[in-house]
Amino acid sequence: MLPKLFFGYYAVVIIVLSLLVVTRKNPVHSVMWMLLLFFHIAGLYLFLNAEFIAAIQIIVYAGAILVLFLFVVLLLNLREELLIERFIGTWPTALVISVSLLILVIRAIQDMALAPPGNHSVDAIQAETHTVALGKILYTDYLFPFEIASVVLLIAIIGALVLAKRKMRSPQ
Amino acid sequence: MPEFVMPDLAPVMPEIVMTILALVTLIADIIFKRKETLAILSIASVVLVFFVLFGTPFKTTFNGMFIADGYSLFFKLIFLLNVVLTVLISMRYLVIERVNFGEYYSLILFATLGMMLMASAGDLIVLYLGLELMALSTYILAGFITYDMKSNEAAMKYFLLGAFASAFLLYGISMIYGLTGTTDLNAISEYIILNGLTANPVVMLSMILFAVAFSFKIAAVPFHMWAPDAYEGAPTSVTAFMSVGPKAAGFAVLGRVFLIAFGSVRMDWSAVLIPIAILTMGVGNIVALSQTNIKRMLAYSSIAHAGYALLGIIAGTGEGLASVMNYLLIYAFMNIGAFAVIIMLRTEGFKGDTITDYEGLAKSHPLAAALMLVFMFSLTGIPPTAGFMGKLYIFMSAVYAGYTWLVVVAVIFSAISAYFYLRIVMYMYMREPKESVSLAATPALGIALAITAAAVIIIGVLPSAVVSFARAAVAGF
Amino acid sequence: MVPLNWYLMLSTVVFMIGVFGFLTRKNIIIMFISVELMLNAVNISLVSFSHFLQDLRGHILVFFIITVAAAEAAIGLALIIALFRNKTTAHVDEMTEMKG
Amino acid sequence: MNYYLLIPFLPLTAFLINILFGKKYVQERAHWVSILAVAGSWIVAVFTLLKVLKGETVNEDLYTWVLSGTFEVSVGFLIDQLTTVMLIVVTTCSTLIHIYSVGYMHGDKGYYRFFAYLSLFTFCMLMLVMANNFLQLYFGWEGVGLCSYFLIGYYFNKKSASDAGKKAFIVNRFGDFGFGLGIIVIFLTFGTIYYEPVFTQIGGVAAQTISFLGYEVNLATLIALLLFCGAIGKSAQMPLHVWLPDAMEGPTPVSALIHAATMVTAGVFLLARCSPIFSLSEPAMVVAALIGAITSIFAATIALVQNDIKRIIAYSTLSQLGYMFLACGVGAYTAGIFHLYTHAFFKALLFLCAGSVMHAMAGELDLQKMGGLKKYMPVTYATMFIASLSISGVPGLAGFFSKDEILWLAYAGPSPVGKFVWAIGTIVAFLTAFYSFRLIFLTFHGEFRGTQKQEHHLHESPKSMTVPLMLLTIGAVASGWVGIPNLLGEVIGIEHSNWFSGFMNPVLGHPEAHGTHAEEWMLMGISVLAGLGGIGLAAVFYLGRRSIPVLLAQKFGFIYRILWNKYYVDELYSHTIVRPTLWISQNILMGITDAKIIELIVNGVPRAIGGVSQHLRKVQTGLLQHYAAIMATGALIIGAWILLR
Repeated sequence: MLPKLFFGYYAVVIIVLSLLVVTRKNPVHSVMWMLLLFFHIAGLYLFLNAEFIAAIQIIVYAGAILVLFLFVVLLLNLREELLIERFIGTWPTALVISVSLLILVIRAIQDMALAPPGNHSVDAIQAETHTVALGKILYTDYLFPFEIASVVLLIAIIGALVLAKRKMRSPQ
Repeated sequence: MPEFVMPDLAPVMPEIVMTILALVTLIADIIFKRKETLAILSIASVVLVFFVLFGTPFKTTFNGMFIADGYSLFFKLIFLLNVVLTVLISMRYLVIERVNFGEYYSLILFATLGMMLMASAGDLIVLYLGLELMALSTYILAGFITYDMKSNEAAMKYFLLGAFASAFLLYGISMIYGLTGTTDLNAISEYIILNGLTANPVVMLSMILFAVAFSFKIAAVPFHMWAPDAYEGAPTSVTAFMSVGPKAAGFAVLGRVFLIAFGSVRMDWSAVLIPIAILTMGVGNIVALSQTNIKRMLAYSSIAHAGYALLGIIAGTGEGLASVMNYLLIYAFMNIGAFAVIIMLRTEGFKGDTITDYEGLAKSHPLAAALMLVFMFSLTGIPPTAGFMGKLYIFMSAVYAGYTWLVVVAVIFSAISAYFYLRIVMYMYMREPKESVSLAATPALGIALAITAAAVIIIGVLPSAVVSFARAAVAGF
Repeated sequence: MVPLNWYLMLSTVVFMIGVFGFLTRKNIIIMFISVELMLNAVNISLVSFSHFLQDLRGHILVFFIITVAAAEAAIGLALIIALFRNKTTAHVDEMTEMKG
Repeated sequence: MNYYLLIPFLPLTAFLINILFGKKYVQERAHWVSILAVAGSWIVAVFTLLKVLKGETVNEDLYTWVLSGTFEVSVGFLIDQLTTVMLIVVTTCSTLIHIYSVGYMHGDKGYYRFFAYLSLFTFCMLMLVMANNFLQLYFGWEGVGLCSYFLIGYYFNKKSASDAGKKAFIVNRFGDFGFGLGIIVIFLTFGTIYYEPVFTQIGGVAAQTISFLGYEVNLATLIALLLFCGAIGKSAQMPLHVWLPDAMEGPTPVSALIHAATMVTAGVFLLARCSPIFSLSEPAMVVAALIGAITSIFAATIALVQNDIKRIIAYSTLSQLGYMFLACGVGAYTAGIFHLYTHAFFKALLFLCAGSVMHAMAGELDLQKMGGLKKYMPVTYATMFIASLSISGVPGLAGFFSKDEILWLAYAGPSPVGKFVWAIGTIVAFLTAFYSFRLIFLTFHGEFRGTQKQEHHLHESPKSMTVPLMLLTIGAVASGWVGIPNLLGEVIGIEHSNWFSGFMNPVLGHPEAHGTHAEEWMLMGISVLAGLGGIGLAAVFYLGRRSIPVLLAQKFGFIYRILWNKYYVDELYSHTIVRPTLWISQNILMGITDAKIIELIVNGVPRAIGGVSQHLRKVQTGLLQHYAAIMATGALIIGAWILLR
């Protein structure tokens, strides 16, 4: 019962926070709610025995990505932002689309049948800690995607430099 | 815990070489002042990779995550060709647009690396990372002219919708992972068949989400909405690059995922792809009719061509796949050829991208007009150009797979397409020039045009070499 | 024990809230945040799958998704800055020069 | 050694050289390239003839172009007796007309372009006749059509010329649509598009019927009629004849080569080539015979009253093509091809003479403004006179032998409509002689009726033009001597004098004829009388009492107006097809698209599609949310369609 209550708390808070994130007029508020949301999601990960993932959720998402967002949000003219309409077009249409998609997907996942369990049971992970377990397979079995990820990050650096740093004159 | 054994690196050699050379190009940017050197360096890199590619054994490595086979080889050739042609048409263009920066070339190489990984991906994780590598590089390239609002807008739209589509892809990956406990394409297929999950809604859901994400990449209706804007706004050389590379890569993963991982639910995914293909051909060809910007018109044309190529996937046979590959190769030649002519019209202070700019081109620049004529004929599919052969093989494979009615639809739409392609020809040959158009012709552009035009005609007259190569490539699929 | 389905439903709801946000908001940054929300929803489902499957592949995938999200954020925000320099706006409805 | 490949590929090379280097390098020397190439083709063609005479025919695939499942398209060549005759006709006429064009087109701005197109045309025509499968035939067929379109609209600054080009193109689309369908039906029936297997298997399926639009149709008849559609389009037979007279807007050498000697006879060639199919279908044969007969009399009557020198010859061509169709329709394929062969010479000659006259008259075409040209241009006069004698069927000349053979076989053959078409053919022979000599007398005899300035300008054409005229005259006189009827041959002491019929026997078979020698003599007499009668009447009308034709025109004003207006066929089409189509597209389709009903996408009318396009592009609003919403809706619809099944 306790885990269910625990989950219930997280679920309700996550959903409410998500709604707040997408509906707040002030972008700074949205980002702040997002921050809180990330902490809750990290909590959920802990609950699912994914300590390392929870840690990078906080460090990378909350610590790096959201700060980046905040920087850019602060570039904007917030005063003007608060005056204009936050939604564009008819939001009920979007609501209908997303709710229909939701119903469709939820209907489909009722038939989810899990594959047979693998060898990384909760006990096995706890025995050598999640970080070690993850590190072992990340640097052996998943070495190849890991290397690709490094190139992806390099691209991000180049991209940020090309797009944001250089001030270019228009030919005119 | 067993000792870690370094996997066999031989099959990945082209990608490794590509990465190193892309990095070299990146560093060389600091050393060389003349950016043309980088262009030549990147072409040399691609040529080197080309040779490495042919020395690569057909093997699977990294626990099945990376597959080097004939199928991926053929697609990689298209990607490399795409790089060579794009770089050739970019050199002068970048100077004119005043964005002659070295990062351009390394980004193109990195994007191509992403495509090569996609073509070889045997695992959804590698597929996802390759796709993102390609997509992120392409977003940057699309927004490369940072002072130009149109380029910003194009990149922004492409980026946001691309991120939106990747989220769908990830959702699909997560669903199929939950159901089968694996992300390996072959293992997924085996699991689905072994456990009789061919009617399971989760498989369907996942398949639909994959279809959405891949349709986005190949710009199939209704997931094409980014394409016209991104193509119009992006730098023209990047448009040429985007219309061939990412599209071909999208087809590469579409073919592999649908024919291998979802091979057992073929009837279901063809039920999804058939309406998409019809809509794609219809919307692409019909909306192209009323375009006034030639880049935008070619964007819709590119959408329509994705529709034709989908027929080969729908056919679901080896022959169908071979004809898709053949088609994409031909499309690379004819489309980049057309873009090369468009780029030639871009000079200092003259955009040269509206259709009326082509009025009377045959009078002022007969050779350029003649080349454009060849490419337009080929895009229409008039024999004896390569475009005709491409379409013919696709249609034949669909007919043999029992989709004659679909081919009839495709032929009707293809007839409509003649109207807007030949309109360009009519403008060039039947109208008087309004203003004097000068051309920014360079030796590099000349080489690109010579390669593309020669290929379009030679493949049109002697298609059997390319076709049998494509057939041999899918033989080991 | 919390059933897997609950996690999946939570993930779907968050995903669709992200879709809703993407479809409605005028501010590009919020749209982008909505995409991040969708990615987080996927992460929730992947982590729960991993947990129930007793397999670490899901975690690996989450790891890569977070990496890519970081890269995506860097590029996306750089694009927004480039746009902002040209037009001093971060609203989608001012980004409709190309259409038709 | 595939020596015969030189025949088509020499002109192709000439085309490539002229089109690629013409403007900058070749310029005024363009004719050398083309003439040498075509003359080379002619030499090889003669060589081929010698080989075929020895019985060496060729049927081989050289290169497989497309191979997909059972569908195979190759570049293959079939060289048999029929092909050889066509090769000789095409290369001979083409060579002479190329030479003629040197003088005729001298000083033209697009000199190199003209020769490039002529060479391209020659290439396509040769590919057409040398094909060994239907698709290659179709390739050549469309190729010659395209060249014809280019060359009719050669003076593209002239509106009537470009309109005529368009008209030819559009009218031919109707015919080619049927032809294309015919090839598809052949492929679906036999699984191959090669002549040989199709012709050997056609006997087996001749009795089969298929359901077509609710009717049970005999398969052989269906295929034959579909192919026939293509033939009447290209050979300008009723009711698709309207493009040919307008096609005279092109330069005269083009009219001579394409619209008289070669391209327009492709329909006849097709009928002869597919004789195994046609012979199995009596309905198709009767249709061919009747269409040919009707066209021939129809065109001949129109030619009686026209004043435009080239149009008269154009209608004469229509009429003679009708003769050839008639011949094929009664099963006398050999006679049809024989007439094709003789006709090519005298009709090309007539056109070139007309061109020579135009050259002297500075482009004037109206007969009423000519007259008395005899003394200014004796060579042209003499050659044209001989050509007219030949077309009128004066004994001993080429036209006599071929025309006589057709009429005899129509009369004596097994065709149910044979006697009828024979009667029409005889009347046409009379009319032909009349209008041909009306042309001669009005042009060359009497007083000059043009302006002083024109009279001052009159001169004989240069050597490059008159020499081809003289060479063609030899053809117009002597080409018929290879097919002297056996009846006459016996009289002059030659056994099996109808050598041509024997030569074609392996391909086209031997036509049946049941009649006595007396009947044959009688028919020959009638047709000779008809021809001479026509000449005589023309002499009376236009040499003697010039008032008679004027009086007749006044008295029978109604008929005269009908003939002058070419039976109002153009107007009929304009009112029944062109205008309603335009009206529908303007009023109904535009009205509906304005009412925002997009269901009419299927109505292939470009304007409707354009309207749809205009509406559809509005979906692309430029607003990102709309794009995303459409994507999400797409995903939703697909999801609902798959998951809620």
